[in-house]
Amino acid sequence: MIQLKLSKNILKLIGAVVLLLLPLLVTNSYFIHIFISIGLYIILSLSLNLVTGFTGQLALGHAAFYGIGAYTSALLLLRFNVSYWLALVLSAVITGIFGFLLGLPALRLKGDYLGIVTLGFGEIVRLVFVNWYSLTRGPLGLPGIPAPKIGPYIFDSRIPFYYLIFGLAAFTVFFMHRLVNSGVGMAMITVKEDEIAAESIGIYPIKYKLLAFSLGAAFAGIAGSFYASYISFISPDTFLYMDSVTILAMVVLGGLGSIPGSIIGATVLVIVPELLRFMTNYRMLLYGALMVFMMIYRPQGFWGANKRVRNSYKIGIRGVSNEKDIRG
Amino acid sequence: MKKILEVDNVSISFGGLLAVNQVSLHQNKGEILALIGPNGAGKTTLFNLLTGVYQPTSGKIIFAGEEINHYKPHERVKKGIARTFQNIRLFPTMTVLENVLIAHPDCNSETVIPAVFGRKKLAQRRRTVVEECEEILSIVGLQDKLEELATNLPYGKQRLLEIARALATKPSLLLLDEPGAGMNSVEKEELTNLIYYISREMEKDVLLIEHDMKFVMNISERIIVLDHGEKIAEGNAQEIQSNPKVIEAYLGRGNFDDEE
Amino acid sequence: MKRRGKLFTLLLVAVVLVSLLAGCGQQKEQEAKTGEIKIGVAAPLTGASAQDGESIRKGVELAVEQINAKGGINGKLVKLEVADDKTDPKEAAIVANKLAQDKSILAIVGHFNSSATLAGAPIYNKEKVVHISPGSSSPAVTDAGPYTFRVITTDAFQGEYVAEWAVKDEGFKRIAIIYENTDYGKGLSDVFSASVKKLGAEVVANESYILGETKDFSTVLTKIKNAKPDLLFIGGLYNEAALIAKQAKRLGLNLPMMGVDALYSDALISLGGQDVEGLLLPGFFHYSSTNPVAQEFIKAYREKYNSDPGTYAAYAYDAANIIFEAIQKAGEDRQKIADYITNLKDFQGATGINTFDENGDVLKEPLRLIIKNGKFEIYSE
Amino acid sequence: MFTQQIINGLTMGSIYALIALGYTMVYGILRIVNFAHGDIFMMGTFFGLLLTQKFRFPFPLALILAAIFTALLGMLVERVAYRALRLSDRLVLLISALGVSIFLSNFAQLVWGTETHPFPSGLSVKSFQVGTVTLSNIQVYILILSCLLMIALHVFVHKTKMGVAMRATSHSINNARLMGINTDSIISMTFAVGSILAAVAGILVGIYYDAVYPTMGYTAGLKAFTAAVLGGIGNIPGAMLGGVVLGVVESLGAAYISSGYRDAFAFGIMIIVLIFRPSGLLGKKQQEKV
Repeated sequence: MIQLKLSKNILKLIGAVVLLLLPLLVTNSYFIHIFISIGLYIILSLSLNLVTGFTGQLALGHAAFYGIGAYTSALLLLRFNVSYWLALVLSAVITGIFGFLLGLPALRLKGDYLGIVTLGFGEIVRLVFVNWYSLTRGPLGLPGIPAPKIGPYIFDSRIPFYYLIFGLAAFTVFFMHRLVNSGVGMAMITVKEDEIAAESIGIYPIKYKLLAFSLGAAFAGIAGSFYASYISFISPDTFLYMDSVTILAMVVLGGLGSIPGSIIGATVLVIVPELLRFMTNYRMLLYGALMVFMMIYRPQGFWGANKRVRNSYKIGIRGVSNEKDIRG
Repeated sequence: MKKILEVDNVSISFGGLLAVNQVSLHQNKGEILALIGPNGAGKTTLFNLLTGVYQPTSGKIIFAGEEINHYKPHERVKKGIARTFQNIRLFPTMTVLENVLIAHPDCNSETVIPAVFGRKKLAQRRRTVVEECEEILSIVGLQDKLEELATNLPYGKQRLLEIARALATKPSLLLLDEPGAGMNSVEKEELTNLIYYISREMEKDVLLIEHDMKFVMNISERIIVLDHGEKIAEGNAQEIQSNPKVIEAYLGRGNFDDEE
Repeated sequence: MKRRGKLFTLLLVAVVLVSLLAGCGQQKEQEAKTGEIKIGVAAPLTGASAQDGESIRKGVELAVEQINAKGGINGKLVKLEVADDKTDPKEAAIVANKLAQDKSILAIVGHFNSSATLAGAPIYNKEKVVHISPGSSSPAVTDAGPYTFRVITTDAFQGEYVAEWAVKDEGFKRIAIIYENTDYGKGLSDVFSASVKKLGAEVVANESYILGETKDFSTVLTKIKNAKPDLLFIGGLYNEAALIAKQAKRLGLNLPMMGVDALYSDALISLGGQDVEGLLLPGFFHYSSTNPVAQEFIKAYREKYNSDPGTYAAYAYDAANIIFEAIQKAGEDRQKIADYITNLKDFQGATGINTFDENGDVLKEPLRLIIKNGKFEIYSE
Repeated sequence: MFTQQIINGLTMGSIYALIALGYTMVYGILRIVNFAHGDIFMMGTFFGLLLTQKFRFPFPLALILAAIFTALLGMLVERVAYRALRLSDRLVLLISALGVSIFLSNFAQLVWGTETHPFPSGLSVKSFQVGTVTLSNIQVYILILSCLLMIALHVFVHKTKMGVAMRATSHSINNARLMGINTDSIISMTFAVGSILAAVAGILVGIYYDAVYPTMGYTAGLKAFTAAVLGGIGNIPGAMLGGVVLGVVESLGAAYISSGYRDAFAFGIMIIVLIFRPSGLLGKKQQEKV
């Protein structure tokens, strides 16, 4: 058992080293861009997974938070000249507040009704981006968003952005992993599974729904902030309903309520369309068919929640009850 | 004797139908109290009123000397009322241990920042929680099934797990909704011992709903009978068994120990 | 069962990674291949602007066919790498990276939507590769970078031009504007409305619609009808313009209409029919013009595709030919191509004479057109 | 102008209502949102176009044939993408439905191209003035035909054997099965009926705007779905009411407040209604059993 664990850790270590050295191994910036996109979507799918996969609230407007984060960050950088790092934090906070606000109707609604309300919210947010001309420049978008700086060093190529997204994604994975395996995360799962039973043991479902929406939104905001500075141009058509759907598809294809699932889902759904690129016209056709196929033959996703490491509370306690730990 | 729980003239109606009508009752400290009555008598509705799932149309519910009508369900748990459900409501994708852990106040009161970034102190606290929960599970006899998924347990064991989960919230009053339903006689025997243990050794007050008259008569110190939402009788086992109103209420609908 | 699931997942991930690495390898192979010249086309082949993307592809493919029929450039055949940006700026960034990174691609025709061009431009400029947009008319593209060019005039230019025509030459006084709420429509209508006001006419209604979301203009047209204008200016594309014209007639709104060269398409007439008769617009190429390149282009296009070319096909055709000339004259080198195009003067294309200013914007003089008897005709007062 | 805007809204609203019926019927029976319904609507329109333009069928025949083809398509979609997933998590179904939606819209693009096609119906458009209001004959046809179809649907659901079986199935699939109803074929039938309505709505839209294009299902589907939820999803009169309310609110909002926010009014009214009436205008409140 110890051997198994050891080899697992070695694998993880090798993986981390490869990922860290990747920009040195792959010089083609198209591939670096793909890896950066994967990192971005890992953050987005994990943040949605917290809301939908763990807390059980169907949300079809996640791209709106992504957009709010991007616009907040871009406007702070362009209008107020704040440092990128401050903009990153502030956009997470502000997007989190919007998540809280959207969470409020969620308290009264369930399932598909909640889904359509979040979808409507997403559309309204986009229309505000389009129509609030004095703030967002409407459909013209915001060009020339400055790149991050560390002291005198300016992020002038994809490589520093790669390390930035690597750090952000790693932080998100760490955060989500610790959170969902903590008492907070388990409480969220109880809200998903049975609200009345959750109440009967002293859990206030409303609190956890709002928490999930706020945190989910805040992380989407981080992704948005990164995107704005990375591409240096944003416009309302970057944050569409279809993008919310793509993120949801990553979560479901990967496996609801599973962190490795979201990571795999994001990776696969970024890479597959690229692999299909040579088929120009048939690409999206095949993509749609694959989605149906996947759901029929593997509805639990690549890495379903049934693979969730049991007895998660003990993970927080290193070395305790190991003799009873049958995770192996 | 000190009254731990008082129900004062409580009524609730659903769409004009009185499900509970002007019911008053109380529970004494240290007592095992049973609530019986034919199907649709309003027993579970009364539980839902006590735990705050429903709000009474009129009347007061007083727990430990305080009116609790305005408290939400989760707040009443913090006050010390815990329950089980007639139709078992465990968290099916969680393990046995997790089901109990998450009911523990030190676990479900965690907040985000310490939960994510906490180190030694958090670990220490969690260790204590796990130990306590394992202890509770050994009281109900599930100490060997910690890693089993809740849904994979046999029916009787699921009922025991629900009791363990309720105990983990550290209640002073435990409401058990048909704890013996679906159990065989051996399991019921064990259940009786468990309830005695909870009452005597753990010093918790127990209020239970049960259909099995033998079981009820055996375990409870006092019995309250509901019919059509109204309280029709109250007393010890002998008093109840000889009460003509009770006999009529049951005979009106069939057998005395008709469980369905 | 569980094991199988894990295996499945691992297998899948492995396949994906291997194919990605295979992709890496393939890329290198392509770089090594010589004997052909590669240029990229980045256009929206799916999504809201798919129809224009298709036009662009056809325009470029025609140019390639023609040059290859003449033996290619310096004896090498031209090969196209077509990429779909899905009318999505995020996708545009991916496509831009892919094309810019493939060093065998010497220059790119693209993108169409200004938002896509603006998302792609930083990447092309970082990689120092020329891209010529056949359709991004937003003023913001002006500052996109030294490697960003376009063969379409800016919205600012056309907006002012049409405003002068409408107010000074035609004498319209009460003008209603309907525009699509995109970078293109918004930019255009802003310039147009400002110029109209400067020239002393009144803007009595200024309404927007969202591209791709509605084909029902009855609400805004009712509003416009209420404002009693004497001219309707359409700041949109041909599909919507045709529907606007139709629905306006249906609401009893009989007005002269004007638009910009983006409306120049067969589809406007086939969709709008009787209801677009009399519509005035500037255009940069026309079959009856004396421009021989335009004549030849229209003829060849009809032969190849059995339909009349639209504006964007023509722009794309010109963009491709400019790139071909640059390669021919300056050599197969990205930087040399950029230098050549920067200094390009008076390139005779299907859409007129192209000269780039210091920002890579094109300068050219439009024709005045009218729709008459189901055809675009040269307009004369 | 007010009356004119109401008429504009009603025309649009009745089309939303026709499409919304498809969402609501499927939801009523299977409790799933058929996200591909908007694309089925689009396919119906293309079938109509194909039959009138390519094969030169007379219009009424083309309408009926297109409705039949669309019904078959709807049944096929149910068979392939939903049947196996009936018991799965709803999100799994949702993704499958989205997959179908992506597939169909790209399929249409491949077959019929990306361009907007005119829809030559042979009907000549006539506008006439009633007081301050301008009405076109097509608007009148749309209003009349939608009303007729909704009445027909009502009669079908309440008066025919098949309709009664449908309602029984929507109450409880298991009970219906125990009563000897072939629920699989009832579900197929529900998809067929929903698709027929969508095809008719599509062809009406095609004629009204004289335009057909592959992405037309997306917005129409979204709005119709909103209408269904607004009215109380699963509730047939609710879908009709929702469609009409949505059309009118959208039209008035765009006219009197801002045309740029047109869709925001549609979604805004829906969010507000749902917050105060969580099961929609006509939906029944469901008490969770404890």
